Amino acid sequence: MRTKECVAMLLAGGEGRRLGLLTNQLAKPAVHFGGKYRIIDFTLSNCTNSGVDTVGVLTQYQPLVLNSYLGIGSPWDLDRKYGGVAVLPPYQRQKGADWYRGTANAIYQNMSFIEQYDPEYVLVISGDHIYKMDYSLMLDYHKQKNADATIAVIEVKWEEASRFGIMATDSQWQITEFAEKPKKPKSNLASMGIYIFSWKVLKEYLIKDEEDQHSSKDFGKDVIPAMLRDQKNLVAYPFQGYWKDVGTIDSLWEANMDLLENEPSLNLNDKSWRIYSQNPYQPSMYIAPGADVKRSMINEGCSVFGQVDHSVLFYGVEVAEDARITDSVIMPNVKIGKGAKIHRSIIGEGTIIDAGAEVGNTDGDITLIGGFDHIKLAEG
Amino acid sequence: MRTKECVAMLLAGGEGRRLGLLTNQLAKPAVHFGGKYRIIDFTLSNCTNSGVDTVGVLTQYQPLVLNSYLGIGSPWDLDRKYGGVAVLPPYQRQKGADWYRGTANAIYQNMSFIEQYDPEYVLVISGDHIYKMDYSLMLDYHKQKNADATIAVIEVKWEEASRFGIMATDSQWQITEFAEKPKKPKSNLASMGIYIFSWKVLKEYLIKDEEDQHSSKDFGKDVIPAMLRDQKNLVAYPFQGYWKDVGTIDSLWEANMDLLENEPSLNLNDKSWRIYSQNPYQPSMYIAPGADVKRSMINEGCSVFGQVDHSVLFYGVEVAEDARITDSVIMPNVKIGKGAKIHRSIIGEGTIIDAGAEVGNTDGDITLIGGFDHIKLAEG
Amino acid sequence: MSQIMGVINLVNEPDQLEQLTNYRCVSSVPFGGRYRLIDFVMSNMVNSGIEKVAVFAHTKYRSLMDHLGSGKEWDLDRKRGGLFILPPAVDETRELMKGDLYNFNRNRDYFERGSEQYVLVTRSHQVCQIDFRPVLEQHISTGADITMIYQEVDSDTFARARRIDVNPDGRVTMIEEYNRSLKQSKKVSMDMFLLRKELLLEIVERSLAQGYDYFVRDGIMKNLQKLKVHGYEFNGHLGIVNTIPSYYYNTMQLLQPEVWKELFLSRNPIFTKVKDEPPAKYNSEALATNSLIANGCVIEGKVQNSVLFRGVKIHKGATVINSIILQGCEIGEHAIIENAILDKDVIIRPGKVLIGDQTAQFVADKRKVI
Amino acid sequence: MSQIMGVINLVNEPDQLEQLTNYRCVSSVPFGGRYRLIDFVMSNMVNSGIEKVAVFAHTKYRSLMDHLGSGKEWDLDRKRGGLFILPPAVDETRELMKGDLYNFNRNRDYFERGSEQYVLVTRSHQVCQIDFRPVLEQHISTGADITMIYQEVDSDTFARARRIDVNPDGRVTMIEEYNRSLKQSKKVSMDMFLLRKELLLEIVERSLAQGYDYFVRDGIMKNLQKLKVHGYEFNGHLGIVNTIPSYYYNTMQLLQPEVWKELFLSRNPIFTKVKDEPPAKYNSEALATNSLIANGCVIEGKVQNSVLFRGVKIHKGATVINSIILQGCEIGEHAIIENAILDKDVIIRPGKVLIGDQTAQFVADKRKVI
Repeated sequence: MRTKECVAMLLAGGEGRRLGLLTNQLAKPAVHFGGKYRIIDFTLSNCTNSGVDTVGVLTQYQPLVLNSYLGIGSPWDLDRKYGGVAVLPPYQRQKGADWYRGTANAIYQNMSFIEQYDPEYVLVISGDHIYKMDYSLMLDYHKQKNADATIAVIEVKWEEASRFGIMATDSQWQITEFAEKPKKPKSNLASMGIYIFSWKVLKEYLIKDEEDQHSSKDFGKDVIPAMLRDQKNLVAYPFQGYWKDVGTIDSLWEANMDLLENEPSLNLNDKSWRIYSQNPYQPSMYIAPGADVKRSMINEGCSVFGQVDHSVLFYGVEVAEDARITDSVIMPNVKIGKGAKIHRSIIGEGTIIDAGAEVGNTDGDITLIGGFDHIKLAEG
Repeated sequence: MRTKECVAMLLAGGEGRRLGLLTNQLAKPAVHFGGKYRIIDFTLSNCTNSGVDTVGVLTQYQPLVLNSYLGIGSPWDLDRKYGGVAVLPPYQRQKGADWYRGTANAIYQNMSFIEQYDPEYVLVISGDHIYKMDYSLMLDYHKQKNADATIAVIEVKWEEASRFGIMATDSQWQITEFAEKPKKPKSNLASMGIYIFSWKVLKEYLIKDEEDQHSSKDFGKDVIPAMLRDQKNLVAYPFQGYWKDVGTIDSLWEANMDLLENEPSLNLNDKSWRIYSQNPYQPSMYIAPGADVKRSMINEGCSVFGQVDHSVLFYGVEVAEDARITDSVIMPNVKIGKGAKIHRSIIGEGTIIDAGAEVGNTDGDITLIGGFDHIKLAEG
Repeated sequence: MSQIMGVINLVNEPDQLEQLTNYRCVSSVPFGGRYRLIDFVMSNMVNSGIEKVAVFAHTKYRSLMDHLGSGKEWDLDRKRGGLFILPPAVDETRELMKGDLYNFNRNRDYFERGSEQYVLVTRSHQVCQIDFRPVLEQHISTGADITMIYQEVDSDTFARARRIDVNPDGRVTMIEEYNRSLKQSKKVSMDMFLLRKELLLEIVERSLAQGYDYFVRDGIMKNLQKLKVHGYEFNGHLGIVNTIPSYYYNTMQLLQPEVWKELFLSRNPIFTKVKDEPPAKYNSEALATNSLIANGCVIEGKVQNSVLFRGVKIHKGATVINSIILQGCEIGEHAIIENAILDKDVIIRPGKVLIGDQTAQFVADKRKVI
Repeated sequence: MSQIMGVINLVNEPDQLEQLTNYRCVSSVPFGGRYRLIDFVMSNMVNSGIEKVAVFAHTKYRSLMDHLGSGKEWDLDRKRGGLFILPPAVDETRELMKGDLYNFNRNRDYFERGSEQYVLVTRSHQVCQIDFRPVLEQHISTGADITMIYQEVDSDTFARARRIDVNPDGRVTMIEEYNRSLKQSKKVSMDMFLLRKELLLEIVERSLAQGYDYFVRDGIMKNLQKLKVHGYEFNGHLGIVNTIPSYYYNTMQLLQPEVWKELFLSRNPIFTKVKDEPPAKYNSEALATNSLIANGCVIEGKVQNSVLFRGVKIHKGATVINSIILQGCEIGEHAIIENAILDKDVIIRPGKVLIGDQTAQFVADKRKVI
């Protein structure tokens, strides 16, 4: 059989506890984003646009929606005869059964999947960041630097640095230190959770790490530090551009609002780097006489009779007359009654907001309403 | 969304211990059969030929080969926009994670998969039998009998009856007794492991069974007996035709040999009931001058220079000059050297038999050689 | 399994769509913001459980082939059954001039191979949501030889369509040629015929043997005495689209929320080819009312009583009123477009003013730069 | 991403395949037990990393469309790139008579949209396993304007092919018309040309402007002085198949194990449309030697030096020698077939004897009952 130069392993097992109600029935990578997408669309589209056509998706938590969403990868042009998308849940072997016990263990358990393609490089990515990146350029860089591992990094604000894996590098971008969520960060170069490994080296470390009783089987906490200790050639790949971890309600809301700029820094209309997604059957959106829509993104299948300002509406949302929506994210098939008011909120899929009801405040914290809820008019 | 009248749940989790080396790396339903097929092809083809286009496949043991084999079901025309094949591995919920603890528990854990189609009936089948059956006729029968559950039955030899779930019925085929592997069978009507349930009734019993601490969560041992105790309307659906459980080496070998009759009772050339399968890229088979092939089935991609009698050859098998194969099943890509002799054997995928080597005996037990083995010429 | 096989007959489909069919056939004319005309009848067939559909293509069908592909979007990329695009045999060019029965005859194979008992023969230019299952039920219960679907209309359809007369027993007593005596009957044929396969093949054979080669004119109209032809009345929303006025009128009909809902939000979706466009984007100066807006649009100006297809860009200060703007058009800053139909990828330069009339729209050819 | 876009040019493809192309074009003639001729060049392109392939269809391409479908079997059902089947614009029937450059011109769109720098223009009737990547390497290193692939042959090819002369520097100095002076050169053009996209479009434009409309004859042969045309010598097994003798000769070549292995068992598979046939079945009286047998066959009689396509049934006592039996044929009991080519679904009644000559095979039309 033919080999693949580079195979991607996409970690999509995250429960995403900090997204609260949104991840009740859903793995985090399957959470809706940007009026049309799910978070994982961005990483998958990056793969296909970068020419990486073999992607193992490691699932564990609530995978039903994600599995059926991924299918064989047709929406991302990843339904390949050889390669393409493969969903990799934990499974039983003759020796027994194991759930994935950390990111490194998840890859370890699927070594036979990787080996069947006999790749030279393995790209490890996760399904919970919003960004556009050409992994083929990073691979070129990895080869040119003759690296054992390359980690994509981005400059973050100093005050936020302690939330990330932080790297210190020399002037050649060689990594000299790696600290997972340091209290006193030595730099503001944060790991984006995107790794390219030379497969031979990674395989060796995965096997070692698996044998280590004390390891938590995590890339950031165990595998990378071990490589650093052994003075492997680890280099940082500096990335400029939009990148956002949407792991909290606030950051999810913010990332949605970022799209509403007149010239957003994440351009979804770029035909040379399309973001692919499953397209449900929806007609064009209908804007009624008397409706007013500004600074917003609205998907097909919506009908708007009221006002929408600075908001993101997913497919099938109905906004009745005199309703007013500001600074909000409205997920698929939400019905908003006459005169209802919604401010600074994220409304989960399929929820019904009765006529006259009010949700959220014009300032302060973001209000989150879960999916398939029913918000009634407050009495009195 | 539209509903589906009948959803099929295909139990494909079996480890198949009695198939020994063949199921080392492979779930039993993925074992090769009939020169071209895997065992599960028969059940899946029955589904598509019966108009059942929604099939949940419950996997647990070594699912990698099976998952990638199933894909989205295109070979069986089960790649449907709505419905089609879905692979259902065990998964983690917010409450925790569970492996499947029996056939009934496997269905229980996937109730939400079934409910999304709002079906009236659920067809429960397993992926380890070889037969052709029109489930739509069984469904008609189920409706006509106004049954809560219908179990397909077949007459087996009396001496074998104690290996099966045995039913006693009245003259109207109403089931009066069900005994799992009885020592003294009261009838020779064996359950084929094919059930149609009215979903409402099954759901109720699955929930009850799940709560029962003493249940082994098995259809034959727990759910059916419980229904019988409650005097639910259970009927037997008598089936005539070829049906074989290929759970042992002997029965797997026998079922392969059954295909070699001049007029086999399982006709694979029937255009109105095709058995679908993934088709690897292989050229037509080549028969050399001097070769002799009789009473055999040979797949594409084979080249035969020697003698083949009463045997089944999968794709890519090479038989060198003067080699002689009798009464054997040769799985994909086996290479058989000059003058080698193979009798009454099953040779696993990719194995190499050196020139002059001998495998198996002309009578007695079936010899099993596992996959990717190398049989050398015995010394002296 | 369905007992019906579908035939979408594009041979000599009535076409007065002028520039819109310069480079495409009627069936592939874009309609309703993101569809092509054929999507409606294709989806109606699939939603009625029909699993085998043949498209008898005739001329200018390259964009149609691209649109339909393998039939995947309609779930018709099947091993058994599914979609069959049957082009004419172009090596015999004289045959292109012949009537549709000639094509039916060349495709006897398609009919003979299927196990379905009935054939539904339709055109591609009827915009509606129709379930063909009750039509079959009526067909069986009346014992008709042929059941044809019609609608009683109140006003002018603006389209080319045949009027018919139906007697109180439901039997069709007259079918007229296109628009010959427009006001005689309010009943308009929807050009959809259900009949047994054997009867269809018999009609094909008998008509051709006599030198006649048009299905409706020769096969049915001439045999109204001999054949029991029944009418099936369809009461839902109907748009017959084969002239520029009917194209404009029926597009504007979609701006009525009840029409939009009936056509698009029923439990039966209208399927079409997928495009990967982001949601429509409205900036701070957007002013859009009473319009249909598809994904990929960027609205920085004013849009009123209009239908915008995918990927249309309305620049700042531009105004679009009472217009249909097809995929990929760009309206420059401060341009004014009124009562217009712009075909795909038209570019309007900043400041241009194009104003048509309500009864005679301004039509711009594909890829024109104005 | 590949730098090459492929064009399989079926316009006026040389065709002397007689009955075999009565109902199909050269590219869709069945070959080698389970393939169609076009499978070879399609697979070669895909195996060389080419991700965008256009088929310029011309006439009788219905079975070709059915065979290629969405391109899925060649992994060419892609969102970006993939397979494009481009039929001629049949509404202008005079255009069918024109040369291929005219078609190239009508499809400028296809060329212009791609980001690929190079175009590989081929025919569909060359049976071989060729990697086009080294061709591109040589093309770049020699700085040629056009690189054409050829083979030096020892014997007669039995096919229509152009002979060429190549000077010691690798430059092509002469290209002759088909078979005009057969023995002058042993170098045979494989009708595969690699060139920059811009140059191709320039050739198209310039030639058409001068009233010339054949790519090889007018665009290349007439410009051998002006353009730097280099030859790329291909050394693998080659079968040029466009006459009945070449069809028979090249099919029989497949019975040499080394040819069969080179074509079919290399790491690069020849892809084709999938059929769900069971493995071939040999009963107790089967006697088969030196033959290629496809799945779905049932052998109860004698088969020798022959190629059987899918689903062929050889009944008891029947004998098939030195013959090519296409898909679905049935040879009745005790019939004798020798030196014959039977097209698809031919039925030979029991006891019939059909014997052709080694140099003039008996050819039976599709679906004939003898």
